[in-house]
Amino acid sequence: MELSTSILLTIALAPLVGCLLAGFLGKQIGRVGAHSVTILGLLISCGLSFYVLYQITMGGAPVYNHNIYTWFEIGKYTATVGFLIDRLTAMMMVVVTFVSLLVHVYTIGYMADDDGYQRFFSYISLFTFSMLMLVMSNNFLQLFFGWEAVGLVSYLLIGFWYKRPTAIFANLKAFIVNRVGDFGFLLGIAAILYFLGTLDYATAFSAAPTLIGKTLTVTQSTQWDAATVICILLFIGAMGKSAQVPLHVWLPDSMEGPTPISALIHAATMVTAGIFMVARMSPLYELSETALSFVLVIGATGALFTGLIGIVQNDIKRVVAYSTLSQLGYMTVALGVSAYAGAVYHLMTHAFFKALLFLGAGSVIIAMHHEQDMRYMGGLRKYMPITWITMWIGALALCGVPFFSGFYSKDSIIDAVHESHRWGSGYAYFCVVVGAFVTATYTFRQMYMTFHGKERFKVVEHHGHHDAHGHDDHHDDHDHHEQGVLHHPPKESPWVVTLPLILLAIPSLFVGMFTVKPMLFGGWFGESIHVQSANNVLEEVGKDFHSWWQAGLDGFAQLPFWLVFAAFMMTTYIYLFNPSVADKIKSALKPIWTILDRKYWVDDIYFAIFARGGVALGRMFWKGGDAAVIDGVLIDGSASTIQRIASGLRRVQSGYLYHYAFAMILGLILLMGGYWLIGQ
Amino acid sequence: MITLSHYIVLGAILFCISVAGLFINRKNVIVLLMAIELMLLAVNINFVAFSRFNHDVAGQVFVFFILTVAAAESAIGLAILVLLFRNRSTVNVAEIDSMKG
Amino acid sequence: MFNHLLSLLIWLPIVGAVPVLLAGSSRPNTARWLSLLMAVLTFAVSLFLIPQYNADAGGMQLAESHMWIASLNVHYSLAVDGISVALILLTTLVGILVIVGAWEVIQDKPHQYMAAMLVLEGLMIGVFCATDALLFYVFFEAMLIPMFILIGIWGGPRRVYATLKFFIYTFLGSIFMLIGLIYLYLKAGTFDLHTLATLPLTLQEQSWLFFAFLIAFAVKVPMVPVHTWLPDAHVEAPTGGSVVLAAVMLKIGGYGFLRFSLPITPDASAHFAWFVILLSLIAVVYIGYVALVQEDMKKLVAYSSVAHMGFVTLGVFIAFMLVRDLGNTDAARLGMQGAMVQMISHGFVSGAMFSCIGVLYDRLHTRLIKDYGGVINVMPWFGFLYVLFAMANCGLPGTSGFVGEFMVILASFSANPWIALFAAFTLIIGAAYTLYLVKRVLWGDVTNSHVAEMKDINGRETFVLGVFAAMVLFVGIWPEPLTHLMDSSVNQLVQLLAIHKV
Amino acid sequence: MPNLNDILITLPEFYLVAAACVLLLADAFLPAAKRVWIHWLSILVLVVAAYLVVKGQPAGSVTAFNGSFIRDGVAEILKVFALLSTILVFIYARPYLIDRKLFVGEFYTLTIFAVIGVMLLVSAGSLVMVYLGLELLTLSSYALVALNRDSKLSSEAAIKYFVLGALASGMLLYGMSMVYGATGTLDLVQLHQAIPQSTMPHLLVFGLIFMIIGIAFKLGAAPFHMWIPDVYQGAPTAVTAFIGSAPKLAAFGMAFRLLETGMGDYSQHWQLMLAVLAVLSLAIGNLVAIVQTNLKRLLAYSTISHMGYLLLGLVNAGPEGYSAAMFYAVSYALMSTAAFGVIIALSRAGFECEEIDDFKGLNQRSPWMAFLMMLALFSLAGVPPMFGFFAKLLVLQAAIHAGMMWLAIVGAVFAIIGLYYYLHVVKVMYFDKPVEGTEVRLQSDFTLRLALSLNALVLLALGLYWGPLLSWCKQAFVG
Repeated sequence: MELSTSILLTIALAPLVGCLLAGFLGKQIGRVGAHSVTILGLLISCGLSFYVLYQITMGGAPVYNHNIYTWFEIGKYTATVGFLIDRLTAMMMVVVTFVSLLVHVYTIGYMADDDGYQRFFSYISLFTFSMLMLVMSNNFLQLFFGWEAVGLVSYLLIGFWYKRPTAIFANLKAFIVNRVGDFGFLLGIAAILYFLGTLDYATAFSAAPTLIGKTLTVTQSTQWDAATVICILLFIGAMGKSAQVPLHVWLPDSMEGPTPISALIHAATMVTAGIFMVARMSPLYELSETALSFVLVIGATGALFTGLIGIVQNDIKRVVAYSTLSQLGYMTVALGVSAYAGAVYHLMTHAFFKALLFLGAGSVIIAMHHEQDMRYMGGLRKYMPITWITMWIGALALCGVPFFSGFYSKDSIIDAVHESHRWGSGYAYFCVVVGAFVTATYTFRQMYMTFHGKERFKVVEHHGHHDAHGHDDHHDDHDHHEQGVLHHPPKESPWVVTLPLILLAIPSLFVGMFTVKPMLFGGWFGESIHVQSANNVLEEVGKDFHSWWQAGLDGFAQLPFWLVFAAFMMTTYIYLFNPSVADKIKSALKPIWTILDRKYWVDDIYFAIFARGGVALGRMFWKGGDAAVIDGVLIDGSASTIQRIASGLRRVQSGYLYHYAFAMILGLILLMGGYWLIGQ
Repeated sequence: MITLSHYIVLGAILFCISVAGLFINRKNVIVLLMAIELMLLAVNINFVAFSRFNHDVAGQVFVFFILTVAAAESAIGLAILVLLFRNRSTVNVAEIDSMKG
Repeated sequence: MFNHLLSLLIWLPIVGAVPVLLAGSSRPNTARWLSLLMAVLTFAVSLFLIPQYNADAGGMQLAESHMWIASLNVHYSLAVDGISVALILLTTLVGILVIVGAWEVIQDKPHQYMAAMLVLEGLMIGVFCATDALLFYVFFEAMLIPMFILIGIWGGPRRVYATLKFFIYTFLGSIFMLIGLIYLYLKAGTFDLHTLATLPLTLQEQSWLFFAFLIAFAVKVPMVPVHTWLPDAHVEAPTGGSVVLAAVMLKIGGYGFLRFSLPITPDASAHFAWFVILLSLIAVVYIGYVALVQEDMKKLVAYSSVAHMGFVTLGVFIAFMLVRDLGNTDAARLGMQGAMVQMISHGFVSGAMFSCIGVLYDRLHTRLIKDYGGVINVMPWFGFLYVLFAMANCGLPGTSGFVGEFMVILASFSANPWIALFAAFTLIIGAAYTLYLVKRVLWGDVTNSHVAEMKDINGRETFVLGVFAAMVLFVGIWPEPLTHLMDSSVNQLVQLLAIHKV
Repeated sequence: MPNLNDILITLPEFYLVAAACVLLLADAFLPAAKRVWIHWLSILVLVVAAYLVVKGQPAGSVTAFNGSFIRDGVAEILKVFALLSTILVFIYARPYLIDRKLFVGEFYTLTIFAVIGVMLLVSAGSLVMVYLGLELLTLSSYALVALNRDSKLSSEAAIKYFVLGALASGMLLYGMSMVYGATGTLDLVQLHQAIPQSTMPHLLVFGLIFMIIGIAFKLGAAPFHMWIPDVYQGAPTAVTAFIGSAPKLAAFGMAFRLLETGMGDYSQHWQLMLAVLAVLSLAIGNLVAIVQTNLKRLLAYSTISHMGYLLLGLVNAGPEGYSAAMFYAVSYALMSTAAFGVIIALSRAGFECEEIDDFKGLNQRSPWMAFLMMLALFSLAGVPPMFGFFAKLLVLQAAIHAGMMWLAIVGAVFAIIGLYYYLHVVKVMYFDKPVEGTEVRLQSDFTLRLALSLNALVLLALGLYWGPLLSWCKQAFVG
């Protein structure tokens, strides 16, 4: 049966209502009221999302594609707001609402004693609404709306603790870097309107074949292939939103935001919007080998090199952040080889285990009293077992250890790249394989430094005024009390924190086993993803896939697993038995370590060129152009010239009669002379 | 034989003298008044000459008007001169420059 | 009433100014309430335009025409099309908001302030109604007088320089237009715009006239390089002055292009479209950078106005390219429609931004960014609205700021991708200067004791900003009513573009 | 032989002469206390004269005394407005004169004689009449300027005015003599017919040049403007107000009579000359005004520039241009009387409110006066919707129609420069804080205030509805 519009509207708007209530009536309804309304809203839309997913997959509901209202209608161009619900969308809706719901619950514990409690709930509900608008859209306009709306919320949430200078720097940076992507994205949309004359997905995709052979006149001599232009422009948008090299710089800084949103926005959902978008646009991307190769190379680069940075990080959240960058690289690589299903599948599994890792990290941070530096942790496993175990599950999933969800998604991506013959796939293969090793290295390093080894913090019981500065040091910088010194021994977090961990650990562990066959190789996505048979690498991979059990066993025999295992042995030795080696290696590989520590100097270069350069340019234009030339010379200059002439002329009026008379004679002569000259 | 042009030239010369008197003289205002009279005389010569040679009497009538007005004019001129002398106790043209610019 | 609706709209506020003025400085509150009453009445009357004007039919409606100067064949003739209606509604709404906004802020001679505002409102409505070139010119120029007074009396320290600059700059622009109009009159024997539109002119004549009009309207819009009066005027003007200036007065420049350059000199406009487009793009990029480094909030917003108005001129003149060179009338409609929406939207956004700055100024009596910081800590509600308007200013979808720019960029891509590229640059630079401003003013810890003492917005300010916010969101979320109101008129304009006079 | 008809045609003039003599006698016999009667009486006289002018106006154009006196629409309009502005001046003048102990009958009689001169000048049909009218006007003006016997400035202004005026009328006469020589007639109409047959074109053009100088001097067009600033400043403000209004109308009438009625066929010669004078006047008037600190002097320079605009109308040398120029002259007369009226209203015994700084913060002290002055200034500046704008519009249009686009553009450019100093005064009145200790005491005279308000508001009213006046002016020049 057909899905009813009202249900879909409810899914989208329930979080918005929660947001408005929590935001505008926060004072009146109080903390409990705030998190109740928002969580209620999320429960509704999450439940309905599951229902929609069920209807779409089992209930045999047809694809829903209708407009809600017309945004504008000018000539042959119309822009509307509407929903397109197919399997891809339904899956995204479930992922978004489910993770968001858990994060809402988790937040109750994490933000327990923060002043901006209501504001925070209002923000994350607003985010859920925006994200839903993005994934449920049936046209490019609404897509762009959601696209930018999530950017706005991300801006607000990164700067949530607006008193921190670092936070308000990070959110400005994030927004502007995203805008660079949106700049391309908007042009891509413009290109689509130009070539296909519509903003509606269905119409555009059905008209897509007409792009073949069309070109865009760049200069008199050069013509660019239409499809390539469109796809690359759109992908620039994805590079911004999904933090692909070279627009990745904002994501690590975004860790300035509270941990729950790092999990929700900067790991599970928003940053994957780019992946989703490219998968959604697969009919277009299939038309341009060039664009896909571009995607492939960008993704591969990100997958490996951002991962490397993760190895040298000491901030527990930043490690996860860099691993997110690298995993996004994997997804992008999958897109690049036309394995859209693989990308989206990894997106899903990643959403679960990466959210798990972030929330786990958050739980650790709570226990460590908002200490984020792993060098002051260690041996936490006996204090917080649940966090420990769940995080290990997430870690193994991330590394792609067989039978964990990550294994199925990631391995199939690696195989797909192996199968592909697209330009750049060789380089990509190298990157993703080495990436597997890198991933394992920083993951295990993180786990060991956090939970194992000996405790590198000391507990100084000192009573009395703990509550006094209890919640200040959430947002105030915590350097005013020395690092690694706790006032209580760390303890397991409350259930509102651990429950989400467990609920996320389950899918991280099992979701792969049950969904890999249909979703990856069963053509589960159906019409929503379009792959040309020539490019269909997943089909190739699927040929020697029989069952999740079989695949899991085979996994142990494959190169990626052995790389992971190597990494495991190495890190175990270094961090469990002989920590001193770490420093030896560090000093031995000083130059490399520096490069990684400075993040290849990318941020510094950007700051120098774009931030400082922009300001310098602006000052030059202002002082030089406006002030000096236009105002100084043209306006005030002419004014003062007139003044000078005037004061010169007034001297002619000397006050002497004979001068006056003489002037009249001059006039006489002037007229006569003029007559003689012209009159003749 | 004296032709019209002789009169015209004479008139022109007188006129030029009077004009010169107006802006070359830096001494006395009274000289200005005289120069003005001279100018009117130059004009009168023109009129009389023209009316003679055009056989038209109107010009000579005009001359009478001019003479009358000239009288009135010089009367007012002298009156102002007296005022001026009373206020500034000088009739030196070169010193009458309190308003300028 | 309805057959003299426009006259009523024009003269109600102007005549209404008299009793306000008579109330005198001795009875300020009488003056305030009277002027508010007048403004609300005018707004109420203007609302009748919506049912009275038939948007589907488009074209000039509600026409009135009386002989004004018989011996010159000058008529007092008024009429409106969809675009004028939209702009008039904008004007009357802003008219209320500025009077409420100035309520107790203006303590010195409030009656004169309010009266000037009302007169200004009436004259601006007149500009949007006039269909006789001379009548248009009279309103166009007469507007300067009240604005001159407003800036000069209630303005900041350098108000005299600013207001003289403003007056002479704009006068300079329009005097050449006057000469052009006289030339046209001598050819056509009338100032009636419709007749002038059908008047055949050689390309050379058109070019001269085009530049005569261009300088007049370029100064008003303002376009680079004749924009430098705007920052000064804005910085020195009282809040209400800035709001009216940005929200309505600048639009008159864009409106003038539609009423004069397009119909009267279509070929010259098409011929020089590249030039105007170039200037518009310079406005977007160059001014964007200039705005980035401003130290004065009002200056920053003023510069951003110049950049945003660049989209108006861009949208209008891109239409020429699209129609004449590519025959793509739909994209041309999109572009011009975008320009119009941008005008309305900018009216709300810039008006709101200046009102916000006014709110801050009333508390700290400084407009320098460095004197603020961490305002959000003490004024959360204000901060919320400020962020909203800032987002609208950098064209976030869902706010009105996005709609116009979106349409213009889409249209210009169809004309030439490079134009679109430079236009779209506003996404980056616009976000940069706006959010950099927000970062320095709003975020961060409270920087000084003065900020710490600031009170959050009171009911009056909430009303003003709230109305602005409502409009910004409404147009952003559902622009269809607005576009539909103007669509057929825009379409007719686009049809005009195709007509060659030579 | 003069017959009754001639008398009827010239009735207003005859009546005014008689009335003036009566006033003179009455003043001689009235005690000083009753002198206010003279005031009202002379106003009444002027009103009646205006009535006679309008009432007895024949349909077309009629002449008297063998064509030496023309009475037509042009003369009518100029006379009416000359009388009107004089009435205004009388009303403004009274408190001023009383304050300065200048409230004497001579002022009224001299002014009325000057007005008679204006009236003769504008309906002059022969060179003789032109000369007589001109002299009657100027001689009375000399005396008026010197009215304040104890003022250094007045006497200096008077002597400058006198000498230069005499020089100018001498040149005019010299030119007349040449024209007479070249054509053998003094009658303007016959002159017009005689010009084509003239055997001495160069002599004619010489005469023309000299006559143009006479006209330019009367108008105050550069470079024959030198007397204007000093006279405007030096004369008592009441007198300045008069000199600034009616004589300008007369000057236009004189120009029209001599150039059009007399030498219309030589327009190709004098058009360009007038254009040159116009440019010079615009430049000098507007530029030098910028640096003035004395308001009367500033208005003097603005007069010069306005005469430049008036010439813009004349260069058109056609009915359209003449009507535009006359319209301009009328508007200028009204504007300047208003401006000087405000100065008078603000000045009192011992305090000539004529420095621009005296107007500082006027809006605080007397908003209404400031408003009236603002109206006058914006009108002078030519900002719509004020009367002055439409006058400018018409002359610019006339110039463009005459094919002198360049001249119109020059006019436009100088209008911008001119705007600056008018705005400067507005700025002083509205934006500056008043100087402490120099509080403004308004003239309490009610008639002054009433007339002044009317005068200034008319500038606005005529700006909104000036059609009838224009068609009246146009009417005067058809046929």
